[in-house]
Amino acid sequence: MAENTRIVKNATCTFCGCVCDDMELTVDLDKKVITKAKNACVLGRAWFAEHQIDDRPVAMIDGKEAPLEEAIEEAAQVLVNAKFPITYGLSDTTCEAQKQAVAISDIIRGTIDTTTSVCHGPSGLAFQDIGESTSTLGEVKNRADLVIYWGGNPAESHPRHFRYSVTPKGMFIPNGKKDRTVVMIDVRKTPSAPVADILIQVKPGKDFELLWALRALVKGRKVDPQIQVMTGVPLETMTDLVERMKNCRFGVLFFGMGLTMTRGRHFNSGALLALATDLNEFTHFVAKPVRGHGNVTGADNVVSWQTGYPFGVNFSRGFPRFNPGEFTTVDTLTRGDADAALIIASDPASNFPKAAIEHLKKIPVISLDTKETSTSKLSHVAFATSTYGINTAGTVYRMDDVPIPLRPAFESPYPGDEEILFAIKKRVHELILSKCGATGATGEARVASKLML
Amino acid sequence: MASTLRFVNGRVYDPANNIDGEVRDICIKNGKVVDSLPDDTPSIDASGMVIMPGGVDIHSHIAGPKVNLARKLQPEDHRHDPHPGTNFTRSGSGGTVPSTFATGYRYATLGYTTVMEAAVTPIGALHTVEELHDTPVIDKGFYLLLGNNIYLQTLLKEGRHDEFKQAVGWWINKTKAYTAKLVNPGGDEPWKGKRNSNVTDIDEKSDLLNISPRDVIEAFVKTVNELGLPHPPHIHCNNLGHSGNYKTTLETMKTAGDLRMHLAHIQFHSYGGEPGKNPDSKAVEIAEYVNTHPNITCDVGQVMFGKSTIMTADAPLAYLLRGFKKGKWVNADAECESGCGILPFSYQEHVFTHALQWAIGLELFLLSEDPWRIMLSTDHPNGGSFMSYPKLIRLLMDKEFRKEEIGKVNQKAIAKTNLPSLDREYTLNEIAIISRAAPARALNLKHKGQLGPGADADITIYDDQEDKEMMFNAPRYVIKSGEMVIEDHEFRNDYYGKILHSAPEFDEEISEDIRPFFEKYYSIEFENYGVADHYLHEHEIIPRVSS
Amino acid sequence: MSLELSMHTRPQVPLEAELLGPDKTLGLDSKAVSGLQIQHGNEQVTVGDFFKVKGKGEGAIHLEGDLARVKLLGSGMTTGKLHIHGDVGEHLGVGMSGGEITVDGNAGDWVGPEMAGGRIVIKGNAKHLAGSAYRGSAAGMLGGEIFIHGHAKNEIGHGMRNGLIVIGGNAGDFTGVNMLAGTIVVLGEMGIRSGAGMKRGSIITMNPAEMLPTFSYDCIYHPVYLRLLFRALRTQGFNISDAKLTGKYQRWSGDSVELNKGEILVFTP
Amino acid sequence: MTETMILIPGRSSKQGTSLNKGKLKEEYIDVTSILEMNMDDMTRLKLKDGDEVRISNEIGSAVVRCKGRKPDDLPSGVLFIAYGPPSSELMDGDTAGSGMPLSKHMQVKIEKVAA
Repeated sequence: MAENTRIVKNATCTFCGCVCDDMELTVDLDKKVITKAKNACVLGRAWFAEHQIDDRPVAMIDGKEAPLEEAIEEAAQVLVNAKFPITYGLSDTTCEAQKQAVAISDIIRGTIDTTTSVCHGPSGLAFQDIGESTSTLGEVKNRADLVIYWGGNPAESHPRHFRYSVTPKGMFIPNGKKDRTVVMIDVRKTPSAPVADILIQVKPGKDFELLWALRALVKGRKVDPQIQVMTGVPLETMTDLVERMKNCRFGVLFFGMGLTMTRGRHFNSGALLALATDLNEFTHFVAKPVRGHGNVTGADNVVSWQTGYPFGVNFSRGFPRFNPGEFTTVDTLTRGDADAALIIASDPASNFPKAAIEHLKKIPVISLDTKETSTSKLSHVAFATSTYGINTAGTVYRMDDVPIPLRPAFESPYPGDEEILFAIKKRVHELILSKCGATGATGEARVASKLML
Repeated sequence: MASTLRFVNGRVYDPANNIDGEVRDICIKNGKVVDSLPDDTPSIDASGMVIMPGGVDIHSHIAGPKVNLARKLQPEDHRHDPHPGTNFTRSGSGGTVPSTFATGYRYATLGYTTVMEAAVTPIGALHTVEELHDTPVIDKGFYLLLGNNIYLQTLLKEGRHDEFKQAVGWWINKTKAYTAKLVNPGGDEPWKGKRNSNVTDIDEKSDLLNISPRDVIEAFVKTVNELGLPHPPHIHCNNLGHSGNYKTTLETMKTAGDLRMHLAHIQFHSYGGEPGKNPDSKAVEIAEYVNTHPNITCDVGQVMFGKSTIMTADAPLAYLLRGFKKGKWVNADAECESGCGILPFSYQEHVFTHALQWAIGLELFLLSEDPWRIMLSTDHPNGGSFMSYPKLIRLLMDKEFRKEEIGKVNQKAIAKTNLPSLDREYTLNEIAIISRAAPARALNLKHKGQLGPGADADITIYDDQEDKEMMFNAPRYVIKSGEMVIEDHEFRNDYYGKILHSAPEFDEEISEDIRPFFEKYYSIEFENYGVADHYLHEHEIIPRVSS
Repeated sequence: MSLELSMHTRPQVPLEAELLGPDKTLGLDSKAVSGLQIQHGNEQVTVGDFFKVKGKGEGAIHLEGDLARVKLLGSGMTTGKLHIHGDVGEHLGVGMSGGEITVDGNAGDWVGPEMAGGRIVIKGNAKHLAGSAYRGSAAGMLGGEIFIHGHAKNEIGHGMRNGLIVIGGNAGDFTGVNMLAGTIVVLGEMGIRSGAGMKRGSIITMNPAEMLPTFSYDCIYHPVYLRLLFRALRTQGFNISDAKLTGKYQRWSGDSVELNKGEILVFTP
Repeated sequence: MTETMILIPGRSSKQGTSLNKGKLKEEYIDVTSILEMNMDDMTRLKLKDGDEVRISNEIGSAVVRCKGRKPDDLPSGVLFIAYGPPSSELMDGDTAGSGMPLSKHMQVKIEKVAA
């Protein structure tokens, strides 16, 4: 063991939406590296091991190293002079930083969107249509005797998800997995399949039809046996599943991007939420999207409480407006609407549709990221920031909306996202006030003190 | 920042100090009301104006997990009611569940400066604190949902009353809450564990723990009084909304003996009739009990016609309401702690039940003899938005207006009540009691709800107008902690109030009793639970009161 | 004389021009119209900054130029005529209750959302969510007519409560999803999942369609009202053959997860 | 020989771990350019593990290396790839008023790239 070692207990892994908070980190404070992450999964171990201090300039303008203050000034000028500036990302940062980002968008009358829009955004739309019967993960652990995963592969995307849903012993599930029935529904046999008692393989793109048929069966309607031709699932399999769903004591439907990203999008999620709602006529049934990146759920929450809407929010008119498909980032880029972009802790240049990436290359981009990415490479102003949960404290929300505080392991020479965004916010507010000629003590005196939020 | 302010020639309503419409000066220095200021202090002329302490809302739903779910759920409700920002205030959106910024600013535009969030799960306390920080102008606190807490109920079952008390103290401290809140005690377990059923009788024992709602209520009344929390247990009785529930309400009140108890939104608990059939009004019976029992305080939970949002820890009730229209509905179970139900709702004049609920609320206001113990609330946003308070005040103050409004609603419902025969009109002094002085007293907020020297300079100044709805809709000045937030009806300043909470003494040892339970049945780490001190920023601990 | 606006400067970012409608410009001269405020991104600008204005507001308004970035034209329109000689952006005729909008080119997403009356004619194609509800609302189009001569995409008539939508070309997925009542005619081909969640209302199509498992086949017949409807549509320039006018249609009823009182009629040659 | 198949980009744990090293690092680029394919399909198309194939649609095209999966695990006609630059190339920017591009379930043409 290195000499200058520190153990951090109850630390939180912010890699995926499980946000496991039982990490025990061994930190070599001299080398600034986490040498061991007890309890972490394969993804978590890589997350902790690989986030070391890179040697990159804290700020760059057009690819050249620049002083931090200069970069903040340049970023603020770009944002204030834009007519349709967009802010995007925010899933891999703290709620504290997310608040600053919403404030910036409000002040500059821009558009704010998070990675939700290309993750469980469609489930968010479905939620607004159907609602959702849901619970925290602890209730699943304590009560769920029927656990269904649909269109997701937690073994690879959320390796420790099963510790909430499949394996644990709970208050009313004294024998753990033995007391539960696990069903896996997917188009392919994924590495998650071995955990399942029942595996149902649905034809690609036919999830909606299968869900709809199940809803009909739950409601006691007839379904033509031809359904097998359409969905690849025999009617008997469906009726068996429906009986299990109606007769369990506490059922849960977890669903992934196999629903949200395929043809049907929000209607796929909506059909699943509606199925869970329908089942409450018979028993207690909940549903839950298996959310992705670390704090994407926090982004949803912060943007919602500050604006009233979860993502895809535009402030052009001086108040929030919500319209996915209009104010979401893939759309503002693909249509060529955006004339500047502030990208925080995400990398659209590497996973967005090609047309969106092409537009991103044409406009001034300001990026904040812990690593060099395709987005930071095409940025006009690029900030290097420290990593949340490893270097930076703050709050993150688990996929079931439970907030968890972070316990950083070691200090980074780089500032956190919150710090940089706060500086940008302060500066854009000053610039906006001088632009619209506002003077007087009230406004300006408040900038420093009370716009802290 | 103006550290001194003086208003002269205004008519002051400060019931806590027995000032009923006297013309006198109000002086403010460093955020507090003071006796006097040097003669050369500039004055603001408040002739023709009415000065009251800032409003105090004792029961509202403004922040936390369920509120945010309700916000996210209803873009259609926000869309038609945007809340634009200014150079120094943030923008937001309105509707029945406004964004945090809009909530704070809108309360301020009605002259309210203190608001209590009435139902927070312990696991959601941190989320609530985060939202409250983003709720401007007002001071705020929250009540902690403990009435269906499985650990606490297990202690009761085992007869470990001292541990029960220590654990309640632990939870209040751990989450920075104000007091304990009980919602449909005993109802969660059948909802979550017995196929969405519910408890229907205050003496019905649960299969699991062999305790009844009455056992839970009794334990909390005793414990909260012993702990000296500034506000007694805040109780949402069993059988909310059900015909015949007034009996449960009476039994609940009796359980208190002569100890302090606050009943939330009592209107929803004052129904006669047979379960499952149409209700009638038992406002007379409920008001009679409250009138004769000075240990009881309550807020009304008035229903106002129009759009509302049902959001409640009473999950079975929300599901029942969902059954009428089968529209969108949210259920959200919090592990070991609570249930929750949310749905958009609308109260309509022509609907029998809605009209009856509206009338019963008004009856309760008008039949209650002691305004210090019946407080103004709509159980925002359940009975309607807090934005409808000015209209409600006019209904109470103006019997001609009330008569007109009674004429517009379902007359069969009105026939089931005594409302048409009630001629009482609230005075400005009584309005000042039910909307500020009484809630501040019930909360033991000694520096609020009054304008004596040393009081917090949370002050609202209205133009005196004949139409009380107009008057209470748009105060001319609102001062928060001595800062002029609204001047001439316009925001002049942004301000962020503090979090008000309790810190009762308790035996730290109890955490070692809670820990094993927690580690077994919760899904987060014990050390990461609750609200750490650094999350509080500006806050004030409200001292213990002796019972 | 009507009001004529031609675009002289292309907007760099979306232009929101909800004031440009025949009713809101009624009685205004060209100078007054030029001075009307519209929104260019986050800036307030005037109509004159982007359009050359001729004529007077007398109930008809013509717009010319590349209007693909211009949103919210004809918002809340109650009367008069709005003619767009070219393409147009999103939210055309949102919530309109009367009058007529004609677009010679293509339209963006959300044509006539939550409209209550009047008529919108798109000679080219439209995109997604024509005649639909906005997110979170249960009710979309409340009345009036939307005629799209080209193709349209997903969620046509989402939550539609009343009125008529006719698509000359193909429709995307989820045509008439969650519709409460009203009529949708698709002369081309429909995508998948038509009528999902519909309570009442009619969807009529001329080509074979994939039915959801919650729709059941009733019969084959000739609904008399179709003849009347199609005759009227012919006068609107829709090409409907005699065979379709007088032919037989399969009737499917659904959606059985809802009221099951909706119908999908499929032309059967 | 060209065939039309359904491409399902998704997440894999290898992609997840390599992402932490950096998305511009070789390992990530490598992980995101391997196309999983039904073995029977591969045999039919005369492909073996490591062969380069071009996948394309009306939006764009990408060249990736293929790797066989048992027919039980991956049905015939379905392709799997970890999210990354190649999947972006094929993604349509039209979100159908939802904000979400169709990122899974894309119809693509697949053909062998001559060595």
